[in-house]
Amino acid sequence: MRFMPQTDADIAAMLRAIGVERIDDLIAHVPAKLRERAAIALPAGLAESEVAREIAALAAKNPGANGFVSFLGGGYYRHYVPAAVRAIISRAEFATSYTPYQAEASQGTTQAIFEFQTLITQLTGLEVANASMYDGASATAEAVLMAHRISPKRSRVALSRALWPDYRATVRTYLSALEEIELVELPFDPKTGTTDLLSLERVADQRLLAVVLGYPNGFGVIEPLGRAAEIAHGAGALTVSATAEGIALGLLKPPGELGVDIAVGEGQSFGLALEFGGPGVGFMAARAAHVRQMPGRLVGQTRDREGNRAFCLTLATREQHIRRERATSNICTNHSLCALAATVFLSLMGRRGLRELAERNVELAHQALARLEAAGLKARFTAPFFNEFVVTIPDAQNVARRAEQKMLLAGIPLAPDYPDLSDTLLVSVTEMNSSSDIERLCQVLGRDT
Amino acid sequence: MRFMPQTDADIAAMLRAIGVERIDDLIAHVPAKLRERAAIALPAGLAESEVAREIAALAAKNPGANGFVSFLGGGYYRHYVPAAVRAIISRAEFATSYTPYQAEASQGTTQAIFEFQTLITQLTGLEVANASMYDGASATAEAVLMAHRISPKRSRVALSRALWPDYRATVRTYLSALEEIELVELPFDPKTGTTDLLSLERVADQRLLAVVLGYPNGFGVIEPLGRAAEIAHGAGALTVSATAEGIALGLLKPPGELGVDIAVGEGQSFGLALEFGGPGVGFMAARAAHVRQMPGRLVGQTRDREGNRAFCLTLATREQHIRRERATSNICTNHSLCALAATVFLSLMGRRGLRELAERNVELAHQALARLEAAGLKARFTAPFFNEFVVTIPDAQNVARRAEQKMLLAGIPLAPDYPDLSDTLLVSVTEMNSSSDIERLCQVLGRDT
Amino acid sequence: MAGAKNIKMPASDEKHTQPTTPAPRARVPLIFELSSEGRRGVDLPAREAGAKSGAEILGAELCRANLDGFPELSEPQVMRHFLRLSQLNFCQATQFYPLGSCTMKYNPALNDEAAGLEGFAALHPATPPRLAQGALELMARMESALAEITGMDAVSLHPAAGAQGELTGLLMTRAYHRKRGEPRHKVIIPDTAHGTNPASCTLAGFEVKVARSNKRGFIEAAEIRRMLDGDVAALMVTNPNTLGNFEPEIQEIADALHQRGALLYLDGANLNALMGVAKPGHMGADIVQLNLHKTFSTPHGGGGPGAGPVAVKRHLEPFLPNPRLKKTASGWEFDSNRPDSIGRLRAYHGNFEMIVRAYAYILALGGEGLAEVSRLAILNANYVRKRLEARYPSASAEPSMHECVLTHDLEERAGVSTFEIAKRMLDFGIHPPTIYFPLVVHGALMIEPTETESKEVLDNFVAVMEAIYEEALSEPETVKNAPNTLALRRVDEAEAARHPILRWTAPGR
Amino acid sequence: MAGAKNIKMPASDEKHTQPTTPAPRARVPLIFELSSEGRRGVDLPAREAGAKSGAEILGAELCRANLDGFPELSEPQVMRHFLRLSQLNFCQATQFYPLGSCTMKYNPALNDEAAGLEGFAALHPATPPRLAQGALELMARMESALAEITGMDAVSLHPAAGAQGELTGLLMTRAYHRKRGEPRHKVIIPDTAHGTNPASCTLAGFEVKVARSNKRGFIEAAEIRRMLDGDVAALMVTNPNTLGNFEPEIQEIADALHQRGALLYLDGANLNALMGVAKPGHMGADIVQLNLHKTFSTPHGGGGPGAGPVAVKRHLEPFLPNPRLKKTASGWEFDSNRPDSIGRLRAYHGNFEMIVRAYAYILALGGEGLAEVSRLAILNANYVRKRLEARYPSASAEPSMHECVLTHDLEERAGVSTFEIAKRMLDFGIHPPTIYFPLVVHGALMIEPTETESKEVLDNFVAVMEAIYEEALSEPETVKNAPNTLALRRVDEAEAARHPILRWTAPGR
Ligand SMILES: Cc1ncc(COP(=O)(O)O)c(C=O)c1O
Ligand SMILES: Cc1ncc(COP(=O)(O)O)c(C=O)c1O
Repeated sequence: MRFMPQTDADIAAMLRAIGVERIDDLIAHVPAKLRERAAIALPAGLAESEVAREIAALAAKNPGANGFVSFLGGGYYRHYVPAAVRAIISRAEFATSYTPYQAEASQGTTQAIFEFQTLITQLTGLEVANASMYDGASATAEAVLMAHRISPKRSRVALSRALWPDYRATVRTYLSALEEIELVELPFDPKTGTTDLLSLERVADQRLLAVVLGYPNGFGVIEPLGRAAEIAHGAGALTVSATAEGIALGLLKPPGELGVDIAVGEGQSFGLALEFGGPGVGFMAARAAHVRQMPGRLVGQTRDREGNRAFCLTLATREQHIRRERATSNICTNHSLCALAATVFLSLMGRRGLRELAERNVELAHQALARLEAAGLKARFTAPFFNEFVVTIPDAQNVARRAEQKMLLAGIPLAPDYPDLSDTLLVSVTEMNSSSDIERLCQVLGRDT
Repeated sequence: MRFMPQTDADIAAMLRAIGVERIDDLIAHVPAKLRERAAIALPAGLAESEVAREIAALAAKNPGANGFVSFLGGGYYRHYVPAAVRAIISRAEFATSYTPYQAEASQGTTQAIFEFQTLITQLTGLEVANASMYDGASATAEAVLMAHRISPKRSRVALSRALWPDYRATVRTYLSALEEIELVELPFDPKTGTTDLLSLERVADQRLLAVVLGYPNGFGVIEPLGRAAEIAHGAGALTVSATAEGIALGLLKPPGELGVDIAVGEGQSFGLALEFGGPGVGFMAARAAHVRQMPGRLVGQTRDREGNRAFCLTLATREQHIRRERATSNICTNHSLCALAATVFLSLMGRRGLRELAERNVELAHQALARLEAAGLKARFTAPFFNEFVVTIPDAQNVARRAEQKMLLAGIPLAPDYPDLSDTLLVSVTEMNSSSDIERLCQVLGRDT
Repeated sequence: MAGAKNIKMPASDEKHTQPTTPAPRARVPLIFELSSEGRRGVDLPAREAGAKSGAEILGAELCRANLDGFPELSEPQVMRHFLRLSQLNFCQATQFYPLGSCTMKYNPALNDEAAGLEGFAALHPATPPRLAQGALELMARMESALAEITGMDAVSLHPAAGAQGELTGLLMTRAYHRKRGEPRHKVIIPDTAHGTNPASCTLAGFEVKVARSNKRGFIEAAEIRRMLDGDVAALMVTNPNTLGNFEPEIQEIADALHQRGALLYLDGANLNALMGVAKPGHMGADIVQLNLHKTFSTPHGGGGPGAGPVAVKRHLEPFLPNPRLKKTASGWEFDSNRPDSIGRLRAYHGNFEMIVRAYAYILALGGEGLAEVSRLAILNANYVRKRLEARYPSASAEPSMHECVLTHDLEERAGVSTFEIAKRMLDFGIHPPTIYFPLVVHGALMIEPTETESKEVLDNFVAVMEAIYEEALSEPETVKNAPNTLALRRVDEAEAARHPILRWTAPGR
Repeated sequence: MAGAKNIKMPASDEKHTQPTTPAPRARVPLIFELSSEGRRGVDLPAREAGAKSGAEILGAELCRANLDGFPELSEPQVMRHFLRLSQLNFCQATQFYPLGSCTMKYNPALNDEAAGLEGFAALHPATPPRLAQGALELMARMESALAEITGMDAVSLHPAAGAQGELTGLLMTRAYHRKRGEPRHKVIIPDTAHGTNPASCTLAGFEVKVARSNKRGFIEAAEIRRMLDGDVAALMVTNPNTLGNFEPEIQEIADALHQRGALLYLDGANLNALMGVAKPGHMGADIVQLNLHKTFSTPHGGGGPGAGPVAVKRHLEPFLPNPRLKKTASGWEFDSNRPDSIGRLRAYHGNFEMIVRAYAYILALGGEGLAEVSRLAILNANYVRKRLEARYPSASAEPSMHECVLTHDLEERAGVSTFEIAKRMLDFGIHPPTIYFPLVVHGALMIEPTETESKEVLDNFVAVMEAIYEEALSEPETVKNAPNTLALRRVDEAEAARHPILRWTAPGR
């Protein structure tokens, strides 16, 4: 078999060395009742060429990936991925190694993580960042758990309803086991699309553990993060910001500067392919004072015996393999290769490039909205937005479906998640959309209204 | 600009160090008349995303590459390329190094070439092989020139007319400068499709330098190479075999065993993509006695100062950079990375795999012919063939064109190159063709006749 | 390089060994140190003239000043930087990497290409399912393949990794008991368990009860029965256990649990031992999580991404995370309308890219091929164990499955620790096994060769291990100072923890 | 490693240098030595039952016994073998590689992906042009871009490499004169010429006449005029010449040639100096070949494949190789019906894959970007030359273009040769320049940094060169014994030539 190098002669020699006659003898101790039923009823193995053909046929059955003009966003964003990112993450040395337990044999991975951690602190304006989380949603949940470890006596978490539905659901699931914690949802202002800070004020008392806001939020809207943090801090609570569109951090004030204590987010925009939604890469940054409550791996700088700079996993006493049931998290395998992709992407973009990209996204999204308005549609919210916005459009779900016939993925109908936003479409515009794409969107949606 | 790292400050510092004010000062000595007109009237540079889109649009305008069932061969063959081949040849260490002039820093390249040379000697049954040539056609031409160096007093080259037209044309071009050499074409037997050996006998005298036969030939037919070599040797001439379908050597008697002196061929079947016909990779093997007349680079085994096995370029005194106008060839850059691909491919196939693949090709091609015959078509030739054969089909060119409408590339009409084979199609069947492909071929061609 | 002169490599038979000398390499500056103002690694398409800039549109109060300290490099520099970094790593593709419990097997080259196909790579997760039927069908086929392999009834591909799979399973356990109207609060875990198991229990709100393994390293049905009370929600166990041994009483234990209304959670990270040998479902498992990055060959990526599907018996199906695949008349759909579901643990539909790779792997091997995988993984582990027996005895007398846990007396005889032995292996170009795990074994070396390694590689490994043993006795300093031949000498991990430096800061700031 | 203790690396400023220590690595067995009977690296799809085997169909007399000695390995082994081999190479992507005359510039990552697109990779060369219009259009656009860049009238993408481009051009020269009814037999070549030039002349049936360059290293119009007679078919010259200097009398020389009915063949391998600076067409060139693997950034592949298009003036167009692109009403076609064509030099349509890459490069840079390439290449070369001037003076007092040729007095002062200096560079992780070329320069070091290298890399190179110079004086043995830090010590090339071993043979055969 092509993946297994043992020849018949090898097997015979090995069995001889072990002192048994058949491989079966090595598993004879497994209860016969189990062995007898263990055959796997799957078709015979295929040649590589056949596997390739089979998978290509499945890939071809996803017309949505190909030829459609798309304005889908909603937590996953269409950005150009430079070829250099793929060239680097496909290096066997990165792709086929594992968690850098042996520092001396893993300086490639550890240094890249150290660079990732640094980039995330620069983007978020905070002091420490970890080596990666699974995705933005689970990172948000972990941030809430971290806040709970920081303030174990507090019991209420205020979650903005303008956070992406998947993020809210994930926080809910992670918190479901902590019966002592109460989750309250903060409504959003139906006019502006920002989180209703008056209702935050109402819950901002000494029970309040943390408030969680999107930045931008699930409507693409830029939350008044600074004001929210002020309110939370006033009550001694922590502020968590969650960013699904990482490119926004190239332009917006960094969460740390606005008083945020834990900034988490999704790094998929930093050089990861869409891949039907996974893997993404969660990031998390916080104040240095809270580092020991952080979940996930951390790489630190140190020296080798001869004084050379070196990098290694550190502060592992927070982690499951040391701390077991008292660990800050159960995370073990994280999303290291995705963090590497992000590191390469951000290094390529650089200081100017990332900002320019962010500005371009803002520009195109606002252009698109202006043209849609000219075509008779209405923005649902008034607050400033980044590269995503909500338009009001009667019968949005059917409109979106009809647009598909014209090879257009016009946006995500919000109704399934927000019954109160039934006639709306969440439209995301990135640098991948040309003016003619926008024209097409306006024609199709404009005609339909 | 993204490929150039010089900042304005760098440029200023460098100019200062050089002692000039502007880059223009460095080229002031170039005649002004030239400089003034040197501007390049091409559009402004594009972002990577734009380049990607532009090239993808051109790639998409080649429907022949996609979705068609194909029976095209004619010197370039459709074989499955294992993904491991691509994974290896895309390694920067292989792809972005150059000719291994510095042995100590090129053991990867030199060892792989040594392995390639060995594999080619094993396939051809000869003693020495070079590091690669451009392609099968130019390797054939170089083989004739090599034969000429071996027997400088002889003046006639007999070329089988059953050799691929491109190969014959290439030999003709390479020989056009050598006015002393006469090229004669040996007819093929119109019944069997093999080279007419009686006409070889007629020219086999002391003027005969070499005879060149395809193996298999341009009709897919397996030439009586042993007999041809006997006749040539009888006259003191050399025999050159040219193989465009390298897979055949996994099954057929090796040319060296049949008396061939120089075996050349095209290695495209060994793991190279079709790429509209380039790059392929020429190979060349010969008897040890003739090594100093060989064109191209050679890698040899040696030792380093501490006695470790090492590899390096050797016998360079044959080459242009040492021998200049008396070199055995002008070849410098050859097709090293393609030779590496072939080395990986052949290593993966291995002893059994390559033979099995060859057998499978024979089997499928014969199956296809049998079914075509059942559908009323006729094989044009009677001699044994490998994976390619000629069928007689009235109005072949129009038939082929009509087949395209049915997403079928039925074969190559031979008429443009062989007016005497006007009603024929050269059909190549490989492991890439399923039974249902063959069925489709029979349906379409059968219906048309 | 000091110490380099001490190195004696074991004599090795040229024909039968992979090369063993490791690859010392250079240090590489940080990307920030290569930066220079004004460089760029990407260009954006030209802007339409006259449009307002993003900062103008949003207004200065929303915008940051700049990205201080962010690197500025050209594309060739970025490429060279990361390629050089890559050269500092050991990896499975180039080295023997018998990291126990991690199943570092060969990652087929095709699978990376499969995952990168346009039809997957460019597929947005919010694409309406009717335009993504290929992806949904692939997921559905993968679910049923995993169900067949494990002998379970239903599978969710949702979790991002093994540990998230564990959390998923434990939250389902919780939900299951609540739904039955008897919330339970404790989970039993053997003392040999992987660290993620207790951590996941805590995260799922359970109290961990540690079951002592017996002298043979096994958990006994008697012990479990003793610990079982109406508050025990489940037993969470790895089988083969972390000693690499098959738990002989697993079925009896399952019965005991089920009798008391508790569930058996089987940590399936060690499934590489079980395919075609014994199905978790038949052992009585109610829940299993699988690590696609282990048994199913998706690359480990320097620490992920992986994927941790969960498989369950029918009675737990309603609790599986959202969304579920559902077959409708018009094709595959996602269904989130499932009142008993524990909800979601991440955005969208799972680590789809890993699922594509793992599915390609399953297609390549087929049912019999997967069984052969486990058989050869078991053969390899037992061969290594036997060959090393004299110097590194097995921590357990029981038969090994796909990995073996060895120990040694070098600490006592020569003052040489397992840690130092591991570092010395680096000099021979071998990635060390997992060490000091399971915790119950003194100075453990947990060796998992996997089935994709040849006998020659194992023989070379044995020769290296023997050489290190002798060396530890004859010249212990060479071992204690290792690594001696890499770009770096021993890295000071204690210092890193004492004075954490967790990011680069511009000099002078 | 003996000698390793001698190594002193030059002090380097952490912020501003790329790492310089080279990467010693292990030796790797030959693939044949890793083989074992019965292994396989590929599986074929299952055969239909009952069919005759290929050997049965053809009969034993046509078939070989077996493939003796052919390797047998599994896929993981093949992968590991070649990955380990790769680790033994220096390459442009990871190292400074200033190999003069070879233009080792950065190869953009996108271009590899572009060339691998299904629409190209799966396009059979016999595909009817109507089904391959994208490929033909790309070729047509490439032809006109190269014509614009060089100031020539017509381009053929046919030749596989620079040397084949030379042969093509010279055969056209031959055909041109014959067509005019005056066959000519001599080609003038300067003594500084690249080896392929004289070799190509011979191959094209010309007698080589060597023109002496003057004291400044230039060919003089006067000298050419002196040599010109009615039998001179052409002058073949590189500009900038192999000293990296622009030939000042090139136009005058062209005029002299044309007056006598001879042609000017310009070897365009050095075009990286000329874009936006001076066009070969304006210099009076009748024929130029271009090396896409140099100026246009297609990767060098360890020695190819490259591509060597030829560009000509209108009067030579009829002689260009077959086939030519032709625009028809129904789109692009190939035209081979051209009676004056020299014919073809290879099968099918050129090294298309390289053409795709080079076209992507041209699109990325545009006209102004290409001009900037040459300007910065010139800046880099002059900077290195100036910085090294004190120890390694330029072989010529003339201004350098994109490369500089240096020399030194270490042979006399310390008995240290250029060859040894080059080997010592390897210890610092730098690929040496081209050495001993051009032949007219004593102990030449021909340095072509290219535009894609940063000032920091050049500064580090200068520091290394200075250090080697001092070291050659203070401890010459370190230099003479180099390399000292690589996996191998100095390789014995003389031995290889004395006792050629050109293939592996099974032990005992
Ligand atoms: C036995 C065992 N269980 C659980 C895990 C956790 O899996 P993951 O790292 O994918 O979260 C691992 C792997 O690290 C393991 O070895
Ligand atoms: C000046 C010069 N001319 C011609 C050539 C030959 O080009 P190629 O190696 O592509 O055949 C080279 C490169 O090696 C060169 O440097």
